[in-house]
Amino acid sequence: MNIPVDWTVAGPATIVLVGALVALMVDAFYSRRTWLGSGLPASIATVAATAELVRGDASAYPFAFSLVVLIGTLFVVVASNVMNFENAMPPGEYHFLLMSAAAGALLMVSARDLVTLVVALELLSLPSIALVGLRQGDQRAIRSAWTFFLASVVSTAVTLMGVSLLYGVTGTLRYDELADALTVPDVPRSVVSVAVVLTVVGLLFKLGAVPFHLWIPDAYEGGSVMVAGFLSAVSKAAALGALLVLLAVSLPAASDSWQPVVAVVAAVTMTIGNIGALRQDDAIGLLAWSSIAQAGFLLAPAVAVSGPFGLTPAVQYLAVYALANLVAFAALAVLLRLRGSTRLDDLRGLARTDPWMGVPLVFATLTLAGFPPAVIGLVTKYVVIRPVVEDGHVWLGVVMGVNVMLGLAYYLRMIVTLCGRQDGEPYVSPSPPISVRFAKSTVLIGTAALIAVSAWPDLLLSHLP
Amino acid sequence: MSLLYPLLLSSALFGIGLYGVLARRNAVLMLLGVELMLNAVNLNLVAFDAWFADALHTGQVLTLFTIALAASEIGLGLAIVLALFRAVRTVDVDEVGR
Amino acid sequence: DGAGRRRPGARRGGGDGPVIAAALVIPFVVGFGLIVGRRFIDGRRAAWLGAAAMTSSLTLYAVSWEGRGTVSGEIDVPWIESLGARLHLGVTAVSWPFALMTAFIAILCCLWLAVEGTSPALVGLVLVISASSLGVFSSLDALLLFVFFELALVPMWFVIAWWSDGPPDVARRAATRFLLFTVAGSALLLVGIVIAATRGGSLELITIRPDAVAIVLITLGFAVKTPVVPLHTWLPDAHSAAPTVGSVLLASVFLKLGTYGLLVFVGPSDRIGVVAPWLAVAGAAGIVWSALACYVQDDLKRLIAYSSIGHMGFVVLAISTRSDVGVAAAVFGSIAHGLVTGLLFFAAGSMKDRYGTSSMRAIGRGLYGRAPWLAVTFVLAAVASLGLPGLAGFWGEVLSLRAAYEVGEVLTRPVAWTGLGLALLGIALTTAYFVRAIRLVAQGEPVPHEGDRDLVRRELAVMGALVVAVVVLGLAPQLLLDLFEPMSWMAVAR
Amino acid sequence: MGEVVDVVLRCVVVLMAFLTLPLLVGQMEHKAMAHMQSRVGPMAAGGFHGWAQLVADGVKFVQKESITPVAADRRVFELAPAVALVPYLVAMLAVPLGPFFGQGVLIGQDLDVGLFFVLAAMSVGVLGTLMGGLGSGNKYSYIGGMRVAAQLMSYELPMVLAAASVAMLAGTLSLVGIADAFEPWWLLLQLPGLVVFFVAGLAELQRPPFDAPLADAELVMGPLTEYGGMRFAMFLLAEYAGIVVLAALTTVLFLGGWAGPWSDQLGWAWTLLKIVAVSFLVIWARVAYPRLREDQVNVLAWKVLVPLALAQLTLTTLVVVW
Amino acid sequence: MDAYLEQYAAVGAIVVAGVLLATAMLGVNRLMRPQVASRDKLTTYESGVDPVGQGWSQSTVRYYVYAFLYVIFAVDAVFLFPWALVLEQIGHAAAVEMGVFVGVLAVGLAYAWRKGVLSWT
Repeated sequence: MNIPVDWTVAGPATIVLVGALVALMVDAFYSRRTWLGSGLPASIATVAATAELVRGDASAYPFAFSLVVLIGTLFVVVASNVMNFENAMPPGEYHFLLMSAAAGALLMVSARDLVTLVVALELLSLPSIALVGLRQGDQRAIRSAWTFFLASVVSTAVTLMGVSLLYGVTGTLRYDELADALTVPDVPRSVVSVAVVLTVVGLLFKLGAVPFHLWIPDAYEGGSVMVAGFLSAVSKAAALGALLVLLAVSLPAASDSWQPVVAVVAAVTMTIGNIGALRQDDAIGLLAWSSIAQAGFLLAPAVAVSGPFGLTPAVQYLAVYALANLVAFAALAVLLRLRGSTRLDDLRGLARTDPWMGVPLVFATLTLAGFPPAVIGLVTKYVVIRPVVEDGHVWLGVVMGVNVMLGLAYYLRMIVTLCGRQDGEPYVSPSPPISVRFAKSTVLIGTAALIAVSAWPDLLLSHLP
Repeated sequence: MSLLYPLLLSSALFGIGLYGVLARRNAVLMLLGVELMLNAVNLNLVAFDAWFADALHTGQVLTLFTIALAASEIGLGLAIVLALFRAVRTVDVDEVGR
Repeated sequence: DGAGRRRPGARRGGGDGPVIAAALVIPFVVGFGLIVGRRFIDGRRAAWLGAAAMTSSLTLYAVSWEGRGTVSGEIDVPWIESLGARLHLGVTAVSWPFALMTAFIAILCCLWLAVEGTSPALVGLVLVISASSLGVFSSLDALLLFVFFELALVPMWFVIAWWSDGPPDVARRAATRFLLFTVAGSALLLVGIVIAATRGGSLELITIRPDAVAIVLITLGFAVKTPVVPLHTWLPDAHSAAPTVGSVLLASVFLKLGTYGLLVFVGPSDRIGVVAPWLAVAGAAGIVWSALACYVQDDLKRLIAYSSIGHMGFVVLAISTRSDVGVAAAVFGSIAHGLVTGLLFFAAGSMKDRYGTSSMRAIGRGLYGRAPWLAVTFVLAAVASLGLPGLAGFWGEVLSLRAAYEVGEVLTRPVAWTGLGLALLGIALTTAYFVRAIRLVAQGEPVPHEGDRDLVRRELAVMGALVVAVVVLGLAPQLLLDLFEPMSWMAVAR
Repeated sequence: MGEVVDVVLRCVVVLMAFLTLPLLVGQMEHKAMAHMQSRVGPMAAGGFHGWAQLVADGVKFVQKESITPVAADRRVFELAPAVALVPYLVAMLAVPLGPFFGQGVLIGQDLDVGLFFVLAAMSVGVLGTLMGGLGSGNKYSYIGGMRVAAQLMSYELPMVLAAASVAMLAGTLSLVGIADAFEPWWLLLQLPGLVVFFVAGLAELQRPPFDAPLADAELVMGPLTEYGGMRFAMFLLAEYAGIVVLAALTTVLFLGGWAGPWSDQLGWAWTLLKIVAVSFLVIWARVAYPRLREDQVNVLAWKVLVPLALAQLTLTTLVVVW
Repeated sequence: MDAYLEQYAAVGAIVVAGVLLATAMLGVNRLMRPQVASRDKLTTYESGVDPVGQGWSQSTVRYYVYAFLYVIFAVDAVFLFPWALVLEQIGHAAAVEMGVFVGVLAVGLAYAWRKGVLSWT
């Protein structure tokens, strides 16, 4: 008996996992506990995995999602150097968990059966939870981790219940066979509906969609900033990828049971996220709530996933969102390190006093808001509204429009604060360590990429599937 | 054997577990609730597997994975509870919260 | 589909190269340069530089004109191929006057700022705002238009919030309210454009086909900007809080973004019937309502702001008729309002510079005696605004009334004539409040004030240019109307 | 009807074995330990070398008063001895004795996952001690209970790993299948596994030198402190039954079960002989080694046995694949 | 399926037998034992002195660490058995895969060891 291994799919994830183990071992046996020691293998593994991914011939959508995951992970790994010399953060565990979660994310978007999906979901979730609570002796982090944990395991259990019911209805867990089995006329529709909705729940949770969103602000603010960045970009990318592939490949026959759910969840998610963000005074809290709202935008094109545009709009939106969010979080991580605060009031006038951090932050925020001159943000908003409208969900399109507006309200507030005149001299750490430069460089590279795709959107749009 | 009984039992277990997670305020009991939910899933899977007489035993395979997942979840959960307990000296979630 | 995108009968613009692109790029580059390099240049020089940039832009627009039946200075290159969006620039008979007026006003704003102590950044912002507005008027692609439309907003926030001559927190609140209202509108606009583009299969402005939902969204989006009553509440505060150039740009240019948008998106649409009655009634109601509001105003800048709402009411009423006359009326009304209100705000700004306030009571009576040229300019602007024949304001109003009288293609007679009646009532009320304003400020026994000082050369130049423009347009309306007579843009477009 | 009789008969046989073999081992412990310590051990009961000593003990236990302390968690406390005892009986069901005069394999019930079944049953048995420790409401018991738990958890893994190694070699989880597949050279190949399994089994049974949970010098009697009379007797019986099951399992897994001359006829005797030999080893270990400290107990598991078991697993894998 | 279940009929029977056995032992005890009530007998044994406080207390975290390791490792060992059965059929690929699996476990153990988790502190 010979069981083939699809290395196109498994290759990158394996490399990332090896990187995780090497990082752990380096940390254990290389006694000088520097952040770089375990970070280096992690970065190398990520780069190697990216190379492997590009070399291989993965199909278009998993490729795109994997690329977002890998680049996001690399970004986080490099920017995390800002936590160097922070005694409460053990570097070995940090990188190990980060890479494990990344491997989970990679597997999740390439999953072709529900077993892999569930395992990958957990491989992503559990290290993420640990990452949030990793900062030793930090009560808030631990509490956040607990909230996150509880929400996560419950949603996983619900998903598993859904999966088991799907199995019960169809007798298979493979996506393609599932799709065929669901087209058989005599499958019990009511059970299928319940099963599908339950299955989707776990992914919606990872995505941070309402009503599974409450862990997000907690986890983002409780954990360290780059962990929040990871959750907001990589974790979301994986969840979205998995969800869309699942809906598009295996559940189109059951679309009448998930489509209304997804549409309503998307609408409610963006609205609640935006309303929550309006009340935030801390930049991280603001981004946390805004990322809930963004999850709604990511989710919305899923209603038309069987349409002519397929997964493309979501992929494109995701890529831009992830990059912008990572830039923003990395910049905030640096600022938190240098100034000890990310409250909006404390960041006032940043674009003037420290343009190398302020301008990227402004540009990233503009991108998230979809506001020129960050044309790419606007264009991707257009890109996600289009399939929704074309598929006939005009009401959802209008809700999206209203939410673009709501989002602008607080994004612009942040921008205006950043560009404003600062009232006093901010506290700035007198001698920023060299490791901060890594994070700064990622911020600048990310911003350069954002500006490039803003100037020439086709650079991104025509290269993503 | 009828498929109905294991399914009923499984639903009941799942419901009890969910109730436990949502209604209990003791962290350890919440973890127990999660365990119940996962085992309800296992029961479901095994029942379906037997019912289909699935040659590949997909259901059993997933059950194995679920067991492992449950273990790692509980491991992580207990670790968090322990850290929580060290920090605030209680496992009552209400007291821990805010 | 390249064939469908081209307008039937349109001739490719003459090969004079990327004139319009240059006309946009120059002010953008200079503007951003001034903002970034604000430490390296003094304000007066910056203002002259800005004026030069805008003059070159105006010149380029002027020379790019190739006749009314075609798209002038057209550039059409792929931009975002996956969306079918193109960098499609060019001016038509409708947009060319708007562009010229914008560039003209921008030059005057720069000149106005050519004083000691001006912030180069303010000049830069003025340039960016103007260039963005020019971009809106020059875009033939809906998405490109939207990008320019949004681009102008944040700079305007800064102009109002930071360079206000009033209390900073009031200014900031007014600026924020302005921003929120407008982005709210533009968000709806975006969805409208998406729907329209999806249904029409193209983002080309000429072929875009909004359906009923889209037309409502798009109308709402532009109605906020125009503003149409009852979406106008951001306007008086923003105008009165803004510095003089800010008020001028807001009134002369920003409001035109709204009317222009209604003209090109809503006007030609065959679904205009969905919104036309509402627009007509709201426009007409705005005329009356703003006139009543003006009558109780003491603050000169607020008064001018409210009067703008009234003028925009005429324009909206004209657009809602969807007739050839209506289009001409709307364009003329917009241009005239830009010039006249610009003049009014410059005059009010002069007074505020002198007396530190725009309260009419505080300025005091008898300005004829204290600062005769200023008083004359103000009065001229006021009578132009109330629509005195022979000045620019007259033609826009009278054409609107005619359009409403002729009912047009989509309105019913009761609606159109209700609008007509309200507009006539509004004209009477407008006359009343402007007469009151003139009496309060210009006439009466002079009470000397330490700030009394007649117009300086700079003010004289700026206002003089506007006075000339107002008089010329008033005496020779065919300069503008010839663009539409006998062949209207409506006919061109379809 | 015949099936029912068959099942009942098997159960009766297993029950008989369960009630006699542990006594045998117990008696052997009394005597062997005594002689190793230069004593003679029980001599009076029953006459010949005190052969009826354990029967007499049983009779004594039956007549003793049963006391449940007020502080105890009553139900847990009273149920614990049964939980400790029954699983070993269940485990014995699946343990094969071997061919019985050419009549096929003598076994309670051949299960296709027999190995799994027995290991699982044994783990449940430890639970009884744990319940006793935690349910007594006694500080000594509690500490002992915690030690039981730690010990159970630490040694379960190497034990399972070592067993997995054998299962892999044999390609089956059926105990009969494993014993059938035995080849003599496995003795050498599986030697580390054998050691790991045996040591881990000792620890699971909390037999000396792994009796830190009971350590009478520090914890009185650990989890059993509060027990007396019949319930204490049940714990004792469970312990010796555990020795039997462990010895049987070691025999079947690692020592070839009934492998030996004339195994078709006398296989059962070979198995019994090996079981007795292994049981003797268990007793010998008690006499020969001092008690391990609690930290040593756990360190031994994680730092010696688990790596050893993993190495054994790797070795076996290589052998199986090549 | 029924043939499969039949195997376990004996298991069920033996469990019942076990329960009966335990009941019988305790029942005989109940019939034959004396009952002499005394308050002192019912107190907790604490080396002859009056018991202090409760029998429940917090135990050290040391135990927890082992519990933790156990849960992780032992449940993963579940996978070993199905794998062990089919190893010969599948051959090298299975060996490599399990090598990876056990390797990860070994790395985890090595890490825990190196970080001093396994030392009794």
